[in-house]
Amino acid sequence: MTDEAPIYLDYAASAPLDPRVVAVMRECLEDRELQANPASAHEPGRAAASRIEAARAQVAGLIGAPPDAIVFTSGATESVNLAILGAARAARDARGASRGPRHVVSSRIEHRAGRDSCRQLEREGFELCWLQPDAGGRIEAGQVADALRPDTALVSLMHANNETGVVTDIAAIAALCAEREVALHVDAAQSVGKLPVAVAAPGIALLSFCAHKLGGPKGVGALYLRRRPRPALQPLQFGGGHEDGLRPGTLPTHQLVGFGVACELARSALAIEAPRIRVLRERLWQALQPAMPLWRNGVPEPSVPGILNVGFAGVEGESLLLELDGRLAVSSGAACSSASAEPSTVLRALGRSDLAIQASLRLSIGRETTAAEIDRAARLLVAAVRRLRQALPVGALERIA
Amino acid sequence: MTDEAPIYLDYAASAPLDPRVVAVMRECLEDRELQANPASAHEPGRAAASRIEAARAQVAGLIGAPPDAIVFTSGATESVNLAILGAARAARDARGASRGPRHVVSSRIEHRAGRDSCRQLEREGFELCWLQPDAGGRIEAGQVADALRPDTALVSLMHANNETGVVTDIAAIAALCAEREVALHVDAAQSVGKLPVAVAAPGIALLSFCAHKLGGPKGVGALYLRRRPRPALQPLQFGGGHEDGLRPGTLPTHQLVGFGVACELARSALAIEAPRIRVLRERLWQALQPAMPLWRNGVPEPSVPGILNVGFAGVEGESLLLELDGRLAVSSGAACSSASAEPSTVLRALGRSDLAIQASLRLSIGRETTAAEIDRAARLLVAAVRRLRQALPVGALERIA
Amino acid sequence: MSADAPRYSTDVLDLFRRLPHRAPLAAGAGTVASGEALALERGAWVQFEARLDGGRVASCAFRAWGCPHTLAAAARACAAVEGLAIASAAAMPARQLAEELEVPRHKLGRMLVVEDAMHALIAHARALQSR
Amino acid sequence: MSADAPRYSTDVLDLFRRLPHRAPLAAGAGTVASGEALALERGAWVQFEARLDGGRVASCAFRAWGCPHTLAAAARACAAVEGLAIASAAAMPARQLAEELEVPRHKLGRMLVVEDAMHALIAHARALQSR
Ligand SMILES: Cc1ncc(COP(=O)(O)O)c(C=O)c1O
Ligand SMILES: Cc1ncc(COP(=O)(O)O)c(C=O)c1O
Repeated sequence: MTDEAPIYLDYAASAPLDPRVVAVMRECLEDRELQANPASAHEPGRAAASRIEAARAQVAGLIGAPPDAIVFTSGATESVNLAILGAARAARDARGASRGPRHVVSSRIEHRAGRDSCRQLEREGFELCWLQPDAGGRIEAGQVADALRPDTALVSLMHANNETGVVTDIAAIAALCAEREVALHVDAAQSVGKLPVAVAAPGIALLSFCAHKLGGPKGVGALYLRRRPRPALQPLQFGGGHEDGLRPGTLPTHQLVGFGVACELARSALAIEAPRIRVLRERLWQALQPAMPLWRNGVPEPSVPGILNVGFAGVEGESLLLELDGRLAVSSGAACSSASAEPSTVLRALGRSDLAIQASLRLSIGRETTAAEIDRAARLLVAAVRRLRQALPVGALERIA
Repeated sequence: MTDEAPIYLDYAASAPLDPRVVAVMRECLEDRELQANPASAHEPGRAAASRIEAARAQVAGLIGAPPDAIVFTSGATESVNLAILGAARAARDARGASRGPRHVVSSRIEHRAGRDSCRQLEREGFELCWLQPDAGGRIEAGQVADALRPDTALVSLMHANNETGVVTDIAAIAALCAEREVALHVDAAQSVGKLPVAVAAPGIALLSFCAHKLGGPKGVGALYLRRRPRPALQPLQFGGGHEDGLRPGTLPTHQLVGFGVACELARSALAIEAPRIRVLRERLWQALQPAMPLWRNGVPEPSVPGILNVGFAGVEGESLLLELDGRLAVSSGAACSSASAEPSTVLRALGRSDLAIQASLRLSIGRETTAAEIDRAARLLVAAVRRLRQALPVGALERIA
Repeated sequence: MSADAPRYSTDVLDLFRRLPHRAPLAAGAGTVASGEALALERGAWVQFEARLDGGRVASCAFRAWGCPHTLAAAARACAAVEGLAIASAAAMPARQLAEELEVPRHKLGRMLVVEDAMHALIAHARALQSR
Repeated sequence: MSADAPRYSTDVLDLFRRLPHRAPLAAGAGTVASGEALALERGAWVQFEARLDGGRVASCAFRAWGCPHTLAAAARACAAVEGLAIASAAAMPARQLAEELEVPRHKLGRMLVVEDAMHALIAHARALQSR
């Protein structure tokens, strides 16, 4: 990146493609032999299918799963929908005539994919228990223990929050769910490839993630499905029998091969990248101190390495973004919802006021971020905040916080 | 292609990428600026979003629709599911408490995406009318007229059949549906880009297609949604508010940009390519005559230009495919289901015996097919059929047909 | 979606970048009037102050918390009253601010905050003058 | 899925490519016996014929409609009986054919058709011999 290109601190919205992923995707796009339909029985079809199976093994490898536990989808949103709607509806219909259990446990800090899937369940007659985080953005295993009921059909929680980066103790919750024989779905879109994630723990029935948060292409994701006991799922889509009947449609070879390589690369880089990125994040937080008064949304730890959510007293979010535009690419709230203007429900759940929320930015760091970029980004941010504060009404620093 | 590469006559399963599509996808994959999340408000996010909107206009242009009538999906399978399940469920729930109309008209020759979506509707309590084709594979508008009832919620029919290439008179059926105010969904995955398809006719409420059948990438499709009156749709997936709330998930910029260019290219090539391919198909049929006794599945016209479905008396399908393997890439039955061994339900609906079905091949022709390839393919096929017939039991030519 | 439509007019961008008429007022002779309006839930808080000299608004400045359109409108409103006789000065109407600056419809409430703050300023100025 | 697993063993591919023992029998001395079995719905139809000479199966040939495994098994079954004394000749059992040729489990029924046709051939040969 030249000094002219904006500094990209929006990895949590989407990470740039790793050049090695681009290279293998190019190969797939340019090699005629690999462009057949992987469902076709002829030689080029089988060649494509065998590349897809290799990718499935790479994707599975990143979370310590066997390849046949992976169902490919169009992204984490679809994985999350398939897991939540699929598992809850299957449980409801398991005893015939919709008489199965209808209680579902989730939280107030889920990504919209999880939140809106659960809301749909409410419309379908399920009873939802929405766990409340503490002021630091944490959901505790004890809360899940208290929420479980004999008729709980599903627990669905995210591993790392996409706005604050705060991490939930999934291992403890998985143990609970295993003991109580409740299916647990984990939205791991923000943690896979950034923290060690292993589905070996028996309590995890379903786990969702996608390629574009870890250097792979947009438009492709995975749902892990425990093999034994295999959670029952009602598909969202029908036709064609691909992916064990759970997800029909022609498999996009180039996308899946890119996903596979991205997972392989993430796995081998994890031990070095995670601490490097964590150090960069704390360096950024320190370098922002001259913009005081400011605060951090969500506890610093436990967290994924790359996310820092900061609020700047007295700042108006839209003006701050325009001030930074073209120089720093960051999100106010989650990128997924930053097209809409409503304040982040996640930060609301942490108890932040709407004024504090609109004054907050999510800064997220990734594989290509350098210390020099961090320092330059901090200088830009401090200058921007200071400029906007120059003309602030008297008393605004206290009220907008 | 060199003489060593297999001749690809499986365009109906998936068409190879147009090199100009590959070029623009490469640009998206390599240009950092375009890799941001298109839902992000910052500059790179907006750059990606604006490329997507340009692609939306190209995709819409191919079917004569306004850009805002296009919802992007992960492929024709998803479009078809969203259209059928979405429209039928919305109709059922429109009058509250599941009291809306529950009658749906479809046919026995739909692609598995349509067939299995309709079967799911049956499981949900809908009443399906499955129209039967004639021996030539035709569904007539009169059949639809006879099937419509006051409580018909949806008519879903394909435009061109993926196995026989036979085309249904959608204009006539659309007129009928407009008059009776019934929503019509058209599965146009095999016709868009191959025949002129225009949604201007008021009767078409929904129309599905995808990129990979017309030289674009796998894993991306479109659903056309008439604007006025806009058909009510219940989404399959929830979360994020993308695509008018009908289809959440991060939009894959490179995929959509490739789809857009493929549509643009298909549109400008249509007038020249359609007759050229039709001529090649009839040349192939003529060149296969030395393999008599043989027959054609489905009437020759009306049809999409590129599909020829032929049966060879006395032939065993798997042996024929092995005989051709590595030299000719073709499908026995539809590629989408050729992973499964069951005989094509489409050809069964035409009244063919299972023995005749297994002796049939779908040969499909596309943009890069040359006359020389057609002649070579015909020679290979004739030789293969003759070799397998050399050791045939006495009487087999008559019984296996 | 209309990703290609510019989000801010050139005028808004220019005013936002420069923030002319930003408080504090330059030192000078005369009395200082002030006016304020706020609707935080709508996203705007504006304070105006003006130096009054010889029955006129000699200069006007703003402090504001708000989006780029709000800041630009505050600056524009200051420019509009400078030099006017206090007796006949009028606040630029919200609708006119919105039109000139191509403010999106959903932000009209913020323009009203700017207008209200200016009304308050003018009222204060008149009160000071009549004292 | 196991896209990498070869669908046909080398033996099957070789037999399918060459189709050794394909009918008709070479001209020669002696009587000709034949045997047939078919199960079209299972995907196999096999006819054997053998030239009998001096109490032995001098040569054996097949005609078949079937998948590559079926054709290969028919050829293999011919080879197995050639040279045997008619009195003690036995058809290669389906299970053995399946094992040698690495035939997938769901095709075992077709191997039984091959075995049955060979039983029929041998029975016919014995009948001819005892006449
Ligand atoms: C926690 C979480 N879940 C799900 C998603 C949805 O991912 P995708 O946009 O790939 O569907 C995201 C990212 O947007 C996320 O951060
Ligand atoms: C008529 C028809 N509809 C739907 C589809 C499904 O398309 P996709 O594989 O892109 O989901 C196909 C192709 O497989 C088709 O031929």
